[in-house]
Formats: sequence, structure tokens, C-alpha cells
Amino acid sequence: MSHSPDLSIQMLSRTSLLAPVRCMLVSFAERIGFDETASGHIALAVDEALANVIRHGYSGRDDCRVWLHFWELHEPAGLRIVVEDYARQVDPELIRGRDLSDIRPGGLGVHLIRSTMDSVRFEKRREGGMRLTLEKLLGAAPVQSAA
Amino acid sequence: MSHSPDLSIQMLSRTSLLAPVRCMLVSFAERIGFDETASGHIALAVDEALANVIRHGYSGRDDCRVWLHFWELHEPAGLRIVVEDYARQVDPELIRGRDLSDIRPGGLGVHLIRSTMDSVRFEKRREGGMRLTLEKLLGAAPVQSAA
Amino acid sequence: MSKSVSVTIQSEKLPDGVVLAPSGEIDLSRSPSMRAQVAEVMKTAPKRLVIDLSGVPYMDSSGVATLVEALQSTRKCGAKLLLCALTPRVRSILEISRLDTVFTIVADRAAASSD
Amino acid sequence: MSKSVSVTIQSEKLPDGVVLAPSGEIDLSRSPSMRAQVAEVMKTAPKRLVIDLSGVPYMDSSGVATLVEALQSTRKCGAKLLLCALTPRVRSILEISRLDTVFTIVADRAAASSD
Ligand SMILES: Nc1ncnc2c1ncn2[C@@H]1O[C@H](COP(=O)(O)OP(=O)(O)O)[C@@H](O)[C@H]1O
Ligand SMILES: Nc1ncnc2c1ncn2[C@@H]1O[C@H](COP(=O)(O)OP(=O)(O)O)[C@@H](O)[C@H]1O
Repeated sequence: MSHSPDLSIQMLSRTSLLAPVRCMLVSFAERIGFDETASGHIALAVDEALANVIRHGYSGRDDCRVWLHFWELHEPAGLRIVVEDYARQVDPELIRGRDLSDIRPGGLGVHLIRSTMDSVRFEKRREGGMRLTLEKLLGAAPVQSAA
Repeated sequence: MSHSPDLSIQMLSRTSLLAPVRCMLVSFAERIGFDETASGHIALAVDEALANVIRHGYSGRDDCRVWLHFWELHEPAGLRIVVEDYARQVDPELIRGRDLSDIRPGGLGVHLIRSTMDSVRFEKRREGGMRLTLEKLLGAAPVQSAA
Repeated sequence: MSKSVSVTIQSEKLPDGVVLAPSGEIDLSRSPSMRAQVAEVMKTAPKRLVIDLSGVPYMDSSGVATLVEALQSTRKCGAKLLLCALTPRVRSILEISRLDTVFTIVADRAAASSD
Repeated sequence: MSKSVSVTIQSEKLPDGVVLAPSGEIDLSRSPSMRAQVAEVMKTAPKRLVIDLSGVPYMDSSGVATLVEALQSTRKCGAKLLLCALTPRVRSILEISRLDTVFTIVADRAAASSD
């Protein structure tokens, strides 16, 4: 991350803030050149990531902090989003989607993030908490159903 | 400002970021209970404030920083928005709308901010730059044409 | 805990069941309210539950989980669940989740009330 | 400087002038493009300039400034400027700015082409 983000958000871990963040992100992605479908997928991925930080990382507490950073990427064009928290640390290997053929409520979030974004990386932050780095390029392969 | 904001934004002084911020703000205001018209007015006020920081404060440079902080207010219900910069300091007295009966392009921003928000305060920040504090309460008097 | 925001759901009686038409974006702040309202309706033992999604421009995985729960509880009672009038984003999330073939999805309320 | 984003403006010829129909939100990132396109059209010396705002859900004071400039340049040439099909937010900003009585505002393109 050589240069500073175009835009950063610091928010409380409240589900009522998911909608404002999605709205901002759809507009940001559309200005970069993503079409309506792709912008919607980007907003969905971030929504799922935030929902997981709130539910799993912070166990549903609404007074903790989450940071989001947004970059427009050039050559190739696209965007990068980083989600950071001070929540419970988990081994990145353990954050994975379940078998979709087992039809049950829940367990779709990580699948949705992986299938809508081109690059997804979870890591433990040295200072505590987790970091998720998402990237999506303009004109990359369209979204596929999760395998 | 006793408690920390619900949501804060740090952004570059780019006009392309005005739209994402407006979108976020409309959604934030609607969740608090403002109707479509009032939410649109809040987004307009912040849009005008940011445009002024970019044009007047930072002379159109697009690599400077602006901070926004948003609070939902309770008893009475409403919202507070603070816009901060490290731009040129101006005497708050000098930031005022012009006579509207003189029809010419420009000079409407401060009028729009004052007529759409219930409380508007410009001040010099001790650490440099300016701070604008805006408040709007739910169920306050409707917006009037600027006098 | 985060406050849950209530979802406005219109309902309409059918000869053999009920249509529910939620409106607004169904995300983690709203799905608990939708889940509660679906559970309430299931107590009336409908033979057919239609969920008209025309008023739902966006749904995340918590909304999808609510639909899967509705599917499971209708199956348990031998009732039928039909989804209708999906907006593009809602259709997309069901497709990515491979649930578009698990649910019975029809074009509109008329088709859902009479198949 | 911030990049200006171009506004898509459709245009239609009238017997005595032209209709311009910009689309999208007109804010500080877009008003320079709209200003340039209006100036371009004014070079053709239309007797009537109609700006159809049905595709503009939002406009800030920089968009309003562009309209005031258009008003001034049509007046200078003895031409007529008409605004039509205002969306609620655009009407509201003109009202707050006390410009709703300064501009000639009509309901739709038909009314604007023939008054
Ligand atoms: N931010 C996070 N912090 C901790 N654990 C997480 C996080 N995100 C995901 N996980 C883990 O990954 C699993 C799969 O997440 P997901 O696919 O979103 O399904 P669900 O949240 O419905 O269980 C979760 O059950 C949880 O154990
Ligand atoms: N953030 C700011 N920093 C410095 N000066 C400002 C700022 N905001 C407003 N002003 C001053 O107030 C005047 C009125 O602003 P405004 O009503 O928005 O009209 P305009 O920007 O079109 O001149 C500006 O011309 C400028 O001198």
C-alpha cells in the first residue's frame, strides 16, 4: 500500500451502518467504471465482511471499531478495499465457506466474498485484530456461482 | 463532543468523492428517520461544504485531506456533522452568503448550508485549518427559501 | 448488541395460504425482523407461503438465511414455499449461492398463487 | 486539480433552437462538463434553449451556477431559456436559492418547445 487511500471510514460495529457504507461503495465503484452488477457485488462482499467482523469478531457488540480503506487502482484499473478490526484473531485458514450442497441457513458469507472479488486475503494484524484485503479489477472475469 | 462519532470519513480533496459521500449521508440520515427531502437537504449541505473546502480552502488541489464525522443525536433526535480540514484559515465572519437578489452564477453555497441545517458554525481549528459543525434535528421547522 | 430495524412486510391472504411482501434492503440489521415475521405467519399453518420480493432491491446472506429457514419450516409442515418477483441483485445472490435451483422461483404473484 | 467527469447530454433540434437533456447528478465534478456543452450550443445562436432536467436527480450550487450562466448568455443574445421536467430535489434547490421565479420553468418538453 504505497499511497494513502482515496477514502477511509472508521465506524462503530453497528449493523445500522451497513447500508450507508454499501451506498457509498456502490457510488465509488460506479465512478471508477464498474457497472451496476459489479458495483452491487462489491458492496455485497464488503457487507458480508463487515457482518462477519461484527458477529464473529466482536460477538455482536455495537461499540467496537472497524476501519475501511478504499483505493482506486490504475494499470490495471480497479479497486482495493481493506477492512481492519481489533477483534478476536482467527487463523485465516479457518475462515472459509462451507459445502454449498448442504442446504442450511448461514455459512454463505465467505463464499460470497470469494466469488464476487478477484482477490481475497485474510490476515492477523501485528497490532491485534484482523485485516481483510479485497481487490476487484475492471473487466475481469464475471462472477461465477460458488463451486 | 462527549462521545466518539458513529462514523468518520477521511477523504482526499477530490470532487469525484462528493457523490459517494452524499450517498452515504442520505442513507445514514434516512436510518435516523429523516424523510427523503430532509435527507437530500443534509446531503446538499455537506456537498456544498466539501466543495468550498476543496475550491476555497485548498484552492482546487486534489491531494489534500478532509475529515468528516457523523453522530446520530438523541433527545432531541437528529444528527451532527463535523467537517475538518488543514486548509487556509479564514475569519468565520467572512464566510457568508451574498445577497440573493443579485442574480449571478455562484455565491449560493453558504446560503444553502444555512437554510437547510438548523445549526451552522464555522471556526478556526487550533491545530490549523477550519472546522464546520452542522446539526439538524428531526421534526424541526421545514426549510425556507433563503432570505 | 446492534438494534434490529423492523422490516415493513405487507401480507395478503390466499385461499390456501399467505403472501408476504417485505420491502427495503434486507441486511443483518433487518433480517431478524423478517425472520420473526415469517415465524409468526408459519404459526397459522399455511399450505402455501409466497414471498414476493419485488420490494427488495438488495439482500445479503443473512436475508438468504431467512429464506432458507422459511424453506425448511415449510417443508417440515408439508407446505409449499414460493419466491416471486425477484429483483436482479436478489436473483444474483441466490445464483452465486447455488440456491436458485433449490427454491421454487416464479415470475409474479399471480403465478405463485395458482401453480 | 480534480478531474472533471463528463456529463452525458442528449440534444434534440427544435425549429427555433435546441433541447439539451443532461443526465446524472450535476455536482462540482460534473458541472464543468455541462458548462462546456452549454457554451458549445450557444455558439450555434439558438433562439430557444430548452434544458430538460428530467434525468437530473440531484444538482448542487455549481450546477445552479451553470444554469444561471446559461440564462445570462441567452439573455445577452436575445434568446429564450426554458427549464423543464424538474425532479423534486432540483426544484427544491432552485426554490431555496430564490431562483424558481427567475427561470422560466415549464412542465415538460412539449410545453417548452411551443410556448
Ligand atoms: N471476521 C471474522 N472473524 C472471525 N471469524 C470469522 C470472520 N469471518 C468469518 N469467520 C469464520 O468463518 C466462518 C464462515 O463465515 P461465513 O461464510 O460468513 O458464514 P457464517 O458467518 O454464516 O457462519 C464463520 O462461521 C466464522 O467461524
Ligand atoms: N471552506 C472555506 N474556506 C475558505 N473560504 C470559504 C470557505 N467556504 C466559503 N468560503 C468563502 O465564502 C464565500 C461564499 O461561499 P459560497 O456561498 O459557497 O459561494 P461561492 O463558493 O460560489 O463563492 C466564498 O466565496 C469564500 O470566500
